[in-house]
Amino acid sequence: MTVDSLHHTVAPADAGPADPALVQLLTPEGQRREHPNFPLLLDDAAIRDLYRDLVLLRRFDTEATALQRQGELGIWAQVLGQEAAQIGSARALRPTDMAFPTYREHGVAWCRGVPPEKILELFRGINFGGWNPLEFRLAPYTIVIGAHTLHAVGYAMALQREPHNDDAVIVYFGDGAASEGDVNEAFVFAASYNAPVVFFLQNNQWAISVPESRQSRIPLYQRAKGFGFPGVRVDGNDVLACLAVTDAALQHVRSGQGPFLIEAFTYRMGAHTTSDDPTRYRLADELEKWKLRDPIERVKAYLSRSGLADAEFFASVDVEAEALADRIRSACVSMPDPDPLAMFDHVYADGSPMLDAERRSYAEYLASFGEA
Amino acid sequence: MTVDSLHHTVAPADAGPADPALVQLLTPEGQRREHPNFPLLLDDAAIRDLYRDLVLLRRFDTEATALQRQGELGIWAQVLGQEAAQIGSARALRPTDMAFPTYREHGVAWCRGVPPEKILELFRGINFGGWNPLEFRLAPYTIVIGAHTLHAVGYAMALQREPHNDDAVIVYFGDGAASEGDVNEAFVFAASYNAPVVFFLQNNQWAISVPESRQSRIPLYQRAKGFGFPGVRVDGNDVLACLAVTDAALQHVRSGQGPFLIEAFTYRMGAHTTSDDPTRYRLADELEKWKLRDPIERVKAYLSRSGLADAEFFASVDVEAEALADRIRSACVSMPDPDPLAMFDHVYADGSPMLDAERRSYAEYLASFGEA
Amino acid sequence: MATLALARALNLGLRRALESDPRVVIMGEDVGKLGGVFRVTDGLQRDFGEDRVMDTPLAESGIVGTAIGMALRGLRPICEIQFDGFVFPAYDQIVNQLAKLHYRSRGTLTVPLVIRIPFGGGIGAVEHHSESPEALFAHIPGLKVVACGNAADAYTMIQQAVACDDPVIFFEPKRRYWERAEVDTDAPLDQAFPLTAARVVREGRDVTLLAYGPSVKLALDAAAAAAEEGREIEVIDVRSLSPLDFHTISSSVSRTGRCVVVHEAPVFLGFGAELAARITESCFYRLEAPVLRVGGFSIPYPPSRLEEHYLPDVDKILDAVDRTFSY
Amino acid sequence: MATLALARALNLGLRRALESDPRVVIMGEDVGKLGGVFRVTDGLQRDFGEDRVMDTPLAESGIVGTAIGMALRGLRPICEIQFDGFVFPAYDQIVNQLAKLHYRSRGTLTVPLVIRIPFGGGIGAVEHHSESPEALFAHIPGLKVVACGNAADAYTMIQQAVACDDPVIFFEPKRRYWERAEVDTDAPLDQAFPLTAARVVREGRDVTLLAYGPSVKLALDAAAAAAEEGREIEVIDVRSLSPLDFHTISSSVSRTGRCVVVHEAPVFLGFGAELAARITESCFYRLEAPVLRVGGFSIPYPPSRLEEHYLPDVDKILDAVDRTFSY
Ligand SMILES: Cc1ncc(C[n+]2csc(CCOP(=O)(O)OP(=O)(O)O)c2C)c(N)n1
Ligand SMILES: Cc1ncc(C[n+]2csc(CCOP(=O)(O)OP(=O)(O)O)c2C)c(N)n1
Ligand SMILES: [Mg+2]
Ligand SMILES: [Mg+2]
Repeated sequence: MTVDSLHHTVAPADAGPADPALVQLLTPEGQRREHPNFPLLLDDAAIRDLYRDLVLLRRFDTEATALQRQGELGIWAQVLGQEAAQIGSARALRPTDMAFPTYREHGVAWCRGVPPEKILELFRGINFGGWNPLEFRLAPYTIVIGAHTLHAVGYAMALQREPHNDDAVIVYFGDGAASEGDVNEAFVFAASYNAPVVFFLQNNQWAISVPESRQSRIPLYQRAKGFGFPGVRVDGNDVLACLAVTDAALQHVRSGQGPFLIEAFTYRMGAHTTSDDPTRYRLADELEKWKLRDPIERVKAYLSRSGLADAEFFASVDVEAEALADRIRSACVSMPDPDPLAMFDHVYADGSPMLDAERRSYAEYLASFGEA
Repeated sequence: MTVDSLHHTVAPADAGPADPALVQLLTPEGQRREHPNFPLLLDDAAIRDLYRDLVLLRRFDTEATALQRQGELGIWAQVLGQEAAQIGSARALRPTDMAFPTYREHGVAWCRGVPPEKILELFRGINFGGWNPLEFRLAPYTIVIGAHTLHAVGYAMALQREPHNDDAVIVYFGDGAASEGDVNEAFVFAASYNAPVVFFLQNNQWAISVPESRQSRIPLYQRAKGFGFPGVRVDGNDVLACLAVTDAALQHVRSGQGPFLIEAFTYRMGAHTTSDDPTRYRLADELEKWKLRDPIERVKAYLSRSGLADAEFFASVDVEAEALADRIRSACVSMPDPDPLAMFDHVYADGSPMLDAERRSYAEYLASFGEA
Repeated sequence: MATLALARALNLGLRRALESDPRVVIMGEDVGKLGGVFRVTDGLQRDFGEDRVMDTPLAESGIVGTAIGMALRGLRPICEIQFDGFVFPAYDQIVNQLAKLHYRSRGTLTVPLVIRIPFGGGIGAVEHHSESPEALFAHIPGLKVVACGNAADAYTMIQQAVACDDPVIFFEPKRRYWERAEVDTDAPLDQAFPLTAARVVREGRDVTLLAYGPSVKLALDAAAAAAEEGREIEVIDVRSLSPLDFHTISSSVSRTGRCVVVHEAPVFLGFGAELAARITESCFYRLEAPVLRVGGFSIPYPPSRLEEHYLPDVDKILDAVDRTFSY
Repeated sequence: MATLALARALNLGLRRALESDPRVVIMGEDVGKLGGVFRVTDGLQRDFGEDRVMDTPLAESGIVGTAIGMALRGLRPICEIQFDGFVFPAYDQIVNQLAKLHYRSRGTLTVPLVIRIPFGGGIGAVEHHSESPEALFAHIPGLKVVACGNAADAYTMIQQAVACDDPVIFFEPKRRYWERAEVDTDAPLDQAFPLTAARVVREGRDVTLLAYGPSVKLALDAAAAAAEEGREIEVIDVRSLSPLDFHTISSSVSRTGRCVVVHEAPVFLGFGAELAARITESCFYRLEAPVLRVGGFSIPYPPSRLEEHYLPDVDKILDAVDRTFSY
C-alpha cells in the first residue's frame, strides 16, 4: 500500500483522559498516573512549588484583568485556563535556555523571573515589554502571529554551533498560529538544520472566535510528522504532564535529534482579550465542562488527598497571592507616562542624523507651548 | 505509545523500482507492472499517443533551448527529464479541469492545447504568457515560487460551490517550493475546506543548486499526512504511473474527499534554466544514472517489445517532431516586438485617468523624436 | 436618510453588496459569528450563510491567495485584514499577484477583489494595531487604493469597491468607526460620487488642506478653528490615493497658493511626498510657499501612551498652516 | 588598486567581512556551491565552509526570520534575496520584526543583519526579476537602506553594512554587476567614506542630478553629454536612502537652483517624491524650477522587449534637464 494512509483520529472536542494519544499524569480528579514514555521524578516540595506558581499566576492574571476593567491597562490577554501548560513547560527549562513567547505567556514570563509589572507596561502602553530579553532569556512578546517561531529556530541554529553548549530553545504559539506560513517555514528550517528547538503549541481550541477545526482537520501534533520530526499531545491542563513531556522534548533536542512539537491540549477559559466577547461565538456549556478540568484544582486535590500539603499551606499561598496582587496593582497605577521625547530613542543602534533632526524639531515645537 | 513515531524512510538518492513506496507501472527497461491501488486501462493507441506527446514535447524543448542559445529567447527553462510527469498527469485531466503551472510546465501546456509558440512569447520577453488562461484552462506561468498554489486552492473552493460540477484543479510545484509558506498555507486551506485540488509536486531533486535534502529530511509526499490528506510518491519518469496516479487522485478529489498530494519523483536532466551551470554543483555521474531511466526510452522499449508500434510509427513521430520544431522556430524568429504604447494596456480593467495621462505624455515624447 | 456610525455604514454597505450580487463573498479571520473585531460584518454570516461569509484559517497570505483563486473563477471576494499591521504576510500575494494578474494575462483575467484594512492609530492599542501602510500600496501599479473618511462615504465607497473590476485596497479609519453621520441609504449607487474622485469637503480661499481617512476630521476641525481667526482653509478629502484625482487638488492649490498635507504615516516617503512633489511640479508659479507635510515621525508607531505626540492634531496642522504664511 | 567588476568587488568585500569577523554568516538560496546566481558569493562556501555560507531551504520569510534569530544570539547574518521581486514573502519579517526589534526591546536587542537585494532592470529578464522596490523599505523606520552604484562603493559599502549594528537593506544594481572600476582593496575600512553619506560624483553649477544604484552611471553619461553642449550638471550619488544625507543634496540644489531625480521605480510615490518634496521645502526660494523626476511609469515592470521604453535613459534625463530651464 503506497497511499500514505491517514490516522483520521479527529480530535473529539472533549479530548479527555480517554483519548489514548493524550499524555496525562494527573487526572482532573487529582489522581496520579504513570506514563511509560514520560516518567516524572519530582519531590513533594517541587509539586507544592508548581501549585504556588499556578495560584500566583492566576491571581496576577485576575488582577490584571481587573486593572484593565478599571482603565489602568489598554487591554489584557488573559491566561486563564492555560496556567498548567505554561508553568509546566517553562519550569522544565534551564536558566540558560531561551524562550520565545506570544502575547499570552505570562506564566512563562513568571517562570523566567520577569517581574509581572514589567509585563503590564506593555498592556498599559508604556513600552513594548519592560524586561531585558537577554537577561531573562525571554524574547519580547510577539503579537504578529507566528513570526517569532522563525526567530526561535534561528536562535537555536546559532546555539547549535556553539561548542559544548546544549542549551535549547522553546517557542510558544497557538492553534490558530499553526496555519501561518511562518510557522510551517519554521518547521522546515528546524528540520532541515536539525535545530534544538521545542515547538510548544498551546491548543486552547480557539483563535479568537475561530474554532480549531477550521485550522486543521487532524490533531495538530500530527503536523510535525509531515515535516519529519516527532509530535506529542499532552493534557495541557495537567502541569505534571506538561513538565514531563517538555522535559523529554528538551532532552531530545539537546541530544542533537532535532526539533520536537508538543501540542498542549487546553482551553481558553476567558475571553481572547478583554476586548473580546466570547458569548457571541461559543456556548457557556463548553466553559462549564472545562471548569471541571481546571488546571489548579487537580493539583490541589492531589496535594490534599496525598497529604503533601495541608490547609495552612494553601492558606499561605493565598496570602502570598493577595500580596502579589496588591504589589502589582500599586506598581501599575503609579507607573509614570514616558517622556514624549523617549519615543525617538532606540530606533537605530548607531544613530540617524535625520531622526536626530526630527527629535530636535519636535522638542522645539513642544517647548513653544511651554513658552506661550 | 503517544510519540507519533516516524517512518524515517529517507529517500535513497536513486529511489528506483526497489523503493516500495514508489508507484511504478513501467520499468526503466520498458516492462509493464501492475499496481493494486492504481490500475490502468489504456488502449494501445492511447499509449502510442503518450509516446508522441513525449517526443514532441522533448523536441519542442530542444528547439527552444537552441533558440535561446541563438539569442532568440531571453532565457529558457528546460523540461528535459520531466516529460513523463507532466504528460502523464496532464493527460489525466478533463478539458474543464483547471491547471496552475510554474514556469516549467511546457508539457502541461502542450496537453492543454496551448500552441507552443505562445509559451515562447514569455521567454522572448514579448509578454507574460501569450495564451488565454480561461480558454485553455491553464493559468499563466507563475515565477514567484509557490504563490499560485493558493490560487489553485481558491479556484477549487469556488468550483466546489457550483452545483453539479465535479471539475477539479491541479497545481504544479517543485521540491524547492514545498518549503515556501504559501505552499503550506495552501495545504491548510485545501484541507480545511476540503477543496477539490490535486497538488502535483515534481520532485526533480534540485531547486537550482540546492538538493532536495535541504528542503526536507523525509520524502515530500509524507508532508500531506501532517495536514490530514493523502500523499503518494510515483515514479515521475513513468508516464503510465503518472497518468494512473493522477487519475486516481482526481477521482478522489472529485468525489468530495478533499485534496491529494502526488510527489512525482523525477530528475531535472538539464540545467535549471539556460542561465544556469549545473557543473558547479552536481556530478555528471548523477545525470548518467538518470539517463538510464529516461522517460521516453522506456515507453519506446515497451511499445517495440510488445509489438504495439513499429519502426514506421517511430519514424513518423520523428518527422512530426521535426516539423513542429521548424514551425516553432519560424514562429519565434518572426515575432514582432510589441508596440511600445502597449505597455500601458491592461493595468486596470476599468481604467485610470492618471495612467492615461502618462500614456499620452509618453506618446508625445516618442513623437517628438519622430519629428526631430 | 439615517444617522449611522461609520462601522455600521460599512456593515450596511456590505449587506447591500451581498444582496445585490450572489458572487460576492466575505472572508477573513473572525468575520463570521463574531462579526469581525470591529463588528463591521456583524450579522452577515447569520443572514447569508457560511458560504458567503467565511471564517478562514489564520493565514493572511492564504486569505488573499485563495481569494485571488476564487476571483479567477468568477467570485468577488472581500477580504478583511484584521488590523493594518497584519497585512504584511499577504504583501507578496498583493504586490506580485493581485496587482499584476490582469496585466500579466493581457486583460484576459480580472481579479475583482477588495481588501478591507482598518488603519491608523488613536485607539490606545498595542503594537501593530495602529499602522498607516497606505503608501506601500499606492506605489504599486495595478492596485486601486482608497480610504473613506466618514460614514456616508464608507457606505457608498465599499459598494463601489466591490463593483469595481480591479483589485481595491480599502482603508477604513478605525478611530472613526464609532463616529456618526447622515447616510442616504436609498441613493442609487450608479449615480454616486465616483470612487476614485477627490472631494472638496470645505471651501476656502487661503490655503488647501489635503487629508484622507482618519485625518479628514482633523482637517475639518483645524479649518473650523482657523475660520475663527479669519483664515479660510479649503479641505479636500483625497479619498482615492491611486489613481489620484489630481485635477481637483491642483485646481484648489492653484487658487489658494498654499497647501498642507496631513496623514498619520511617517512623513518620510509617505503619501504626502507624492502630493507635494506633484503639486509643486504643476503649480510651481502659483505656490506662495512649499507644500508642507504634517504626519508621523521616522520612528515605529510608539507605545500608546505616546501616540498623541506621534499623531497629527489640530495644533500641528495649524502650526503648519501658519508656516505656509511665513514664506 | 585593482580593476574589478562590481559583482567581484562585492565578492571580495564579503570575503573580507567573513575573514575579519567570525560572527558573520552568509545565507540564502544557492549562495553555496553555485556562488549565487550572479556569482557574488563565488568560492566563499568552499573557503569558509557550510556553516559560514549556508544554502537555505527555498523560503524567504524563513531566511530572514531565522537570520533574525541568529542575530539575536550574536551572529551577523547576511541574507541574499535572489532577485528584487522575491523579497516580498519576507516583507512581514522585515517590516514588523527586523525594523522594530531594537526599538521594541528599548535597545536591549540589536539585529545586525544585512539583506542583499540585486535590483533594477535592463538585463532582459522575465517577470519579477527587474523590480526597484527601494521606496517600500525606505518608508519603514528602523531600517537603513543603501544602494551602491559602482565597484569601489560596492566593496566598501558591503563591509560597512556588515559592520553596522542596524539592519541594512543593501541594494545592488544588477545591470552593473559586470561593470569594472578601480577599487582600492587595501584602504582601511574605518577611514572610508561613511555608509550613510551621499557623494557628489561630478561637480557642476547649472543643475543637480540625483541618482542611486544603476542610475548613477546614466546620470554621469547624461552629464557628459550635456557638458558637450556647455551645460554643467552636478551629479550626486545618493547612496543612502534612509537615513538620507540631505545636507549634501540641499547644498547642491541651493547652488544650482535646479534639480532632476532619476530612478527606475515608478515615479508615483517613488523615492524621488521624497527628494522633491524635501528639497522644495528647504530650498524654496532658491529653486528656479520644480524638481523633476525621471522614472518608471505607473505600470508593472513590462516584458523585457519593452523595458528600454520603461527605463530612464540619457535622452529622458536630458529632456527633463532641459525642461528645468524652461520654467
Ligand atoms: C499575523 C496576524 N494576524 C492576525 C492577528 C490578530 N490576532 C491576534 S490573536 C489572534 C488569534 C490567535 O489564535 P491562536 O494562535 O490560537 O492563539 P491564542 O490567542 O488562542 O492564544 C488573531 C487572529 C495577529 N495578531 N497577527
Ligand atoms: C519566491 C521566489 N524565490 C526565489 C525564486 C528564484 N528561483 C527560481 S526557480 C528556483 C528553484 C525552484 O526549485 P523547485 O521548486 O524545486 O522547482 P524546479 O525549478 O526544480 O522545477 C528559485 C530559487 C523565485 N522564482 N521565487
Ligand atoms: Mg488558540
Ligand atoms: Mg526542483
